[in-house]
Amino acid sequence: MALDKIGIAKRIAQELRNGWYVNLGIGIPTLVANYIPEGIEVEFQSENGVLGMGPFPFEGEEDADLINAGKQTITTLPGASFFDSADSFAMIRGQHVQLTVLGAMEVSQNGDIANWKIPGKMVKGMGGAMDLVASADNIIVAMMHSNKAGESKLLKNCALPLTGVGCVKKVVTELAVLEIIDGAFHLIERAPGVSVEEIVGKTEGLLIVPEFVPEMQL
Amino acid sequence: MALDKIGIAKRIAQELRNGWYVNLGIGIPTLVANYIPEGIEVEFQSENGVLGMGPFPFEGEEDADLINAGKQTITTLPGASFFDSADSFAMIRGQHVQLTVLGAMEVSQNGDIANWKIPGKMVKGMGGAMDLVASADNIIVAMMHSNKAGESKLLKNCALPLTGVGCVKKVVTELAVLEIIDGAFHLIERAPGVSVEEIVGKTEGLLIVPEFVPEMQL
Amino acid sequence: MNKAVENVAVALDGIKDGVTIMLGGFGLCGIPENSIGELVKKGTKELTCISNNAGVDGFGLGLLLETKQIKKMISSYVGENDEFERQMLSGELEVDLIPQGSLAERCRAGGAGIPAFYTPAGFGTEIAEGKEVRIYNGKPHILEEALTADFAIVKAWKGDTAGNLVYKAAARNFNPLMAMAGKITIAEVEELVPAGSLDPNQIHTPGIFVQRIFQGKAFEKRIEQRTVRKRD
Amino acid sequence: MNKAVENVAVALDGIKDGVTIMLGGFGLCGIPENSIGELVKKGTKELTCISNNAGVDGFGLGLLLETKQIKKMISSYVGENDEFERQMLSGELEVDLIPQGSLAERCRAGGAGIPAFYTPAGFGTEIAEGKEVRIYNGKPHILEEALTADFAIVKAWKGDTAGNLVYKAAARNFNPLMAMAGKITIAEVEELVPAGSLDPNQIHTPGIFVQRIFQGKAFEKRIEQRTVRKRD
Repeated sequence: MALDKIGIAKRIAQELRNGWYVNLGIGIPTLVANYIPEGIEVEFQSENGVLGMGPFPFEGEEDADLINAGKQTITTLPGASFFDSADSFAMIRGQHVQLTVLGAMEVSQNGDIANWKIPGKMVKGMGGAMDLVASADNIIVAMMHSNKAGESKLLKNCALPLTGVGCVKKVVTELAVLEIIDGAFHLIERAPGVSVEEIVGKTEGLLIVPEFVPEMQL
Repeated sequence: MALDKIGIAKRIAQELRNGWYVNLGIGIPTLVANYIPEGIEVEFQSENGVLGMGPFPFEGEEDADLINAGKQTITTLPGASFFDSADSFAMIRGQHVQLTVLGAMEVSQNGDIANWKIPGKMVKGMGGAMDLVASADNIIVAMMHSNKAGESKLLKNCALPLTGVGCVKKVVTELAVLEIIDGAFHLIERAPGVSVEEIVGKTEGLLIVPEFVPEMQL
Repeated sequence: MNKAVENVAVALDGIKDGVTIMLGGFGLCGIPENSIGELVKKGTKELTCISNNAGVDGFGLGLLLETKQIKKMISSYVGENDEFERQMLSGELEVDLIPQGSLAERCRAGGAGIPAFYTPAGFGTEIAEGKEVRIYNGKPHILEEALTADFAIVKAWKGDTAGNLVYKAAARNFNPLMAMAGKITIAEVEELVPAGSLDPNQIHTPGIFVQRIFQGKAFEKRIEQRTVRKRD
Repeated sequence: MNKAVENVAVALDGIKDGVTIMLGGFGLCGIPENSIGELVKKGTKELTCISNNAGVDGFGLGLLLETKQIKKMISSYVGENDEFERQMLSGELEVDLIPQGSLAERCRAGGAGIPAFYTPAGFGTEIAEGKEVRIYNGKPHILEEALTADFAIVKAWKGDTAGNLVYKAAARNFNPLMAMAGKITIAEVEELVPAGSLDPNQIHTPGIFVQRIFQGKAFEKRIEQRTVRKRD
């Protein structure tokens, strides 16, 4: 059965390693913070200038001056710090953040990503995404395998304007975990009960399928 | 009579304007702070990371963590702030400091300055001087008219390795105030009792002397 | 040096049609509300605004969009504003979108006398079109130039009469960088105190970067995404 | 994330002959005294040290010069040290002198992923030899590249176990910039407190830049130029 958003978040949370600083994008990536594996300590960076983000505040305790990059009210944990946007992107560009998780509209088989613009239709802007994908060594994309029209989002080449080139290392969808190596998607795991055939059918880009594809352990 | 160091400092202090941020180099320039004209409010920046420097501390109140760029113990005035060296030179390079006063070994008629190195003999380093002279719009050099060997320090061309090119606007020596305009020293004022002939004799670079050269008012 | 002015009207003196203004804030957090209100009142037109976001419909820079006082926006993310999208897609509004980190660094560079720098952000995208590319550490970087503005308007939590500013939590964001980059920098603060009241060790923006400072009359501090959890 | 280590010996683990080390401080103000002492004890050789100054005879980096552990110094001003001058003029010591503002900015750039930037400092001097020149705003600028180091050793006033640092007064200087630029950054602090004890709004170096932190055993804090005035 295909995963829901929480399933995707749970699977990505398994990628966290002790001591990492992690930047989570808006949407599914934000949910990853709720499923940190036991014994793993990480700290979350929000590019608007917060390190050490905690959970949402209790009702009535929201502070308009304390938000994350998704403009949501948040709290901080002991050891947190605030800083300006230049220092924040110094952390990101300077590769002090070990993992970036973000959403995408399209990912190509060589790791290109498009997630900021649909010409003539939707132009929200790239925000911090271009800095994040150009800088991070370790980028995981969390997204649905297909768009609302049913078309694959894992492509030979991105059709939409790019956010970054050759930067995505891993993609986690409702169907599969895929690694991008040498210009191809490599199928690493499939969602419980999802067939390899379904994944093959919904992946437009070059997909390398090993003999045995284990199911995700969630 | 030629000025002493205090005289030079007093004359330079007359150049201060209300509301200016000022960086004073080591030596004579430091003395300028003691002779701020009545009614003029300025704030002193020290490139090691202090804005709002005050007088030296009272005996017994020295703080090893509170020094100026000359490594002297200092105090701060109300409204002071501390910052790192990058922010400090952001202030300097970004032209937020309105006046820089510094010493020199040589100044040329086109405003070149040399003050950091005597090849094979003395290599202390440039410290912040190269940033200061390359950035400031308004640079006054405070120095003796001649070196210890009796040679003019106001030259056609600097012989020593340069600190900056075409940047000095004004020179105040024990004998005179000179402006540098279009590749020549212009004699603006002479020290009380000092003759124009003495200044001419001790200036190697091109010197423009107007018909009337007023005495400094100290 | 006393930089305190009486009110927002005096603080914004000299802001004329056609000028470029940087405005601090991220989303609606840390934006100079009082100054934006005054700009609406003044009716200053043909503005070029440099701000990470463009407010929302009915608040923040959204107010200046409604009155069509903005000719051009330079931002990184503008997705929260229908009127903005309408004006942009119809061509009424010029828009220059810049990666957020490059926007921050370009403002800092403008204030720091660094005219240009290399960054990896945007390489291979339409942002890099026409920009110089150079390889450093085996990775392509593009050359980005500094940004400055005729006026920078920032919002701080506390400020003193010498212009020193302290921001609160995530309301810091772009404010310190834009304060550096304005030819004239205007600070609106929640609390204005005499010089000497703030700890010199804990100043976020040294007064040298600020030309005028005033205490804002009222701060609504609207929350864009109120997210809470229930008590167990 | 607990980054606290027991003592200076553990903190300096892995510093081997031939590595490049950034050391914070301006003059003798804000230098990592305990770590310098430990480096002398370890006897690590062939070091390249990036530090604004080179200490004085008998204190600070002067100690490492006496024992000839330093192969190369990268500094802006080294005028307070006779042994330094002797080694430099005799050719025993390699020296790279860099304008102070460029040194600061190059460290920051190294930590911020900015591989190179333009600055006016040094144009027309021997510092500019071999460097690219470009005109911006009618003024020549030279291209300077980022600096990084295998280790950065910084000294702070207070620090917490998460690596957050607060500096005191003018002892801040190069410390925050070098903290950003070290592949491994080691912080020695006067007072180490539990995470959560410091105000998140008043952190000078966020913990993300620090890998190891320890409380120094003793700080002499020698004063280089004791200047005082008499009470009236």
